[in-house]
Amino acid sequence: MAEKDEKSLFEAPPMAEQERMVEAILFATAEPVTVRELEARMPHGSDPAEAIVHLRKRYEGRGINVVKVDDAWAIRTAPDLGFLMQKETVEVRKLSRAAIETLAIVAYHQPVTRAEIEEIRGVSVSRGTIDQLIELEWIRFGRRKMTPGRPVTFVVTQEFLDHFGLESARDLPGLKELRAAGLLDNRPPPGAMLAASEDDETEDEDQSELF
Amino acid sequence: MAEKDEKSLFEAPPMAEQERMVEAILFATAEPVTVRELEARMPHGSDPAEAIVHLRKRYEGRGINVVKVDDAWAIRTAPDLGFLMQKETVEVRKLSRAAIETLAIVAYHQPVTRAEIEEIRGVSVSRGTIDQLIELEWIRFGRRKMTPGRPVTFVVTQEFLDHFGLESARDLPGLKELRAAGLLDNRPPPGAMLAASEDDETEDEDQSELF
Amino acid sequence: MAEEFQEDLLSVTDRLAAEALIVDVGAFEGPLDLLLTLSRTQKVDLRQISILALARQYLAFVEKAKQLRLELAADYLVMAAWLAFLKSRLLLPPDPLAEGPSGEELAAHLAFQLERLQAMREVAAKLMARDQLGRDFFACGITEDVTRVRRVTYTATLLDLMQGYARIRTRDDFRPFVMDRDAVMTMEQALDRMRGLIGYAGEWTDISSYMPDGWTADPGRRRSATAATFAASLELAKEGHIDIRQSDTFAPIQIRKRT
Repeated sequence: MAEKDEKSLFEAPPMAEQERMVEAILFATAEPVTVRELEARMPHGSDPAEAIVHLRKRYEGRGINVVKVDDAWAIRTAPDLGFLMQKETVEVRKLSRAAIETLAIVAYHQPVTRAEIEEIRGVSVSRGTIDQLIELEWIRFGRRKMTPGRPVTFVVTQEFLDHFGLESARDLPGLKELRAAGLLDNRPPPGAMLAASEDDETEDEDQSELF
Repeated sequence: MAEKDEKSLFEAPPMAEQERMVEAILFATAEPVTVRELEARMPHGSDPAEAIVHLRKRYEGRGINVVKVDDAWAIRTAPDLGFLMQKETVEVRKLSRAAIETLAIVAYHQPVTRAEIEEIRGVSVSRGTIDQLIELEWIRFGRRKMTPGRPVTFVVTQEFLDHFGLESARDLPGLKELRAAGLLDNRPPPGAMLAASEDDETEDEDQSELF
Repeated sequence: MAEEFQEDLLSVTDRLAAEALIVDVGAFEGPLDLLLTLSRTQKVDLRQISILALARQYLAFVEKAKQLRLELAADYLVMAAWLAFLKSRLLLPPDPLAEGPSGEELAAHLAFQLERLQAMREVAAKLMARDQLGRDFFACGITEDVTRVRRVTYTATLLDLMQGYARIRTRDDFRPFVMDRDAVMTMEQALDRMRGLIGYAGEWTDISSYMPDGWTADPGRRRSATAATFAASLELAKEGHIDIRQSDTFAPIQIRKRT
């Protein structure tokens, strides 16, 4: 008797019930929720990954959809209905051309150092551009590069993916074509020897202090 | 001809489409929405009242329901799933300046003793500040230092790294990089530029070491 | 003969194009941006662009700016010097004994840089044209209304953390705002100094000999003084006071008074 009780205590709820739970949690959370978080919040033994598969199907073609963001899930309105939502639209701060290009370079070349961003744009990254993108939570610091000086790198965030409706950074528009064309290669200028690249590093680091 | 065009221009979308629209509006709007408001936002000739009837039926028994609030409509999580929402109701407060500074010192100098934190901050660290950071699971006790008295040290935790989106504490930007990103406005004292940049280098390499 | 004729033809159209560009030189984000705009006038795929023609166009632009007595930032002049060098490398038959990368290699890299910048601009536009959260699609409007458990937690952002650390580590440095010019030589300072000295420079002299005393020992000061002296030399050359030459990449830069 006691054994049976204990068993039922740990038995996972039926899949239909799990689906309801996932639906409620995703609805109530503005940020995307990972499967691991779902697991932690649902009764023991639940399989949120499978529940999501069902739920996603259920919302196909509806006014709101279940979308994947990185390794997490969220409910978002269907993009074709945006015109109904004028009232809800929050005015997004206009980004400068420099900020937009810097953001794109981080997204497509990540992890990327400040010096690499400057090399691609051909101008120095102004103070505040990086700051603004960090504040928007669209980029963050990544691993340090294993090159002389061990410079910090930048990568894009889950918020960035969520904002632009991307499942992962692999879904960036035109990424495959750019890679195929070799435009994402880190191609050093001809004749740049190891010594020269080391020089470059220090130069780039100190630039803001010199001028 | 013109009349016919005009008519088709104002023809209401099919009911299934109207249902999608109501679904998206109710989902994205913070306040409950009245039928009159829905009417104003949807294409001319729409019948939101009927769409709501369909929508309400569709969500019967689901994890989220269409509910009536006064004379308006809203989507809410099913009442029986409230137990899943407990996590959403945490009140979030900004960490105090003393706590942030203490946390920053631990992150940049770990493992670090309490005396060392006080030396860097220039003021004594209150017991409560350390306790708070430990309770948040952002810092924990590290190894004892091999110095007289064998004082305990503090280090940051995996939770800390997760919260701040860092892969390791070594990825934290150094002073020079903070300055380059425009996060640090004052310049180094005269003549200290070179010495400082050399310092930074060692700091980056030996972040764990106190200087 | 034919080559010469064509060069003249090119430079006429180049000059016209340059004149149009000069009107809004402020709109360019530096030499690479300008080069990319210039390359569009060739109306070909960026992969088939003629770097030689582009170098001519750019030099025509700088020439025109000079004639109009327009102030061009130093990096535009540095790029002009580099392109002039590249042009000569591309026109001369390759010297098998010459060290360093060939003109073709340098040109190919510049073409790559232009193509890459162009590609980044295109994808940036594509990115911003995507449906965006809070503009085209939306998250749930309410934050959950269930209030059963209230737990207070504290939060901070990475920015708070870094600013906090920066605050402590620089507290000792803090004082009323003054410009620290101790280890930094401005172009104006170098210009003042060189104007006084240039009268004596009848013969070709290495510009390193114009470096002020006390600025050569410390690497930081030497670097700043070198940059300032070089920029000042370009300025003096632009004003027509001096001639400037360099025999090869990384060879000493020499100047003399223009007579």
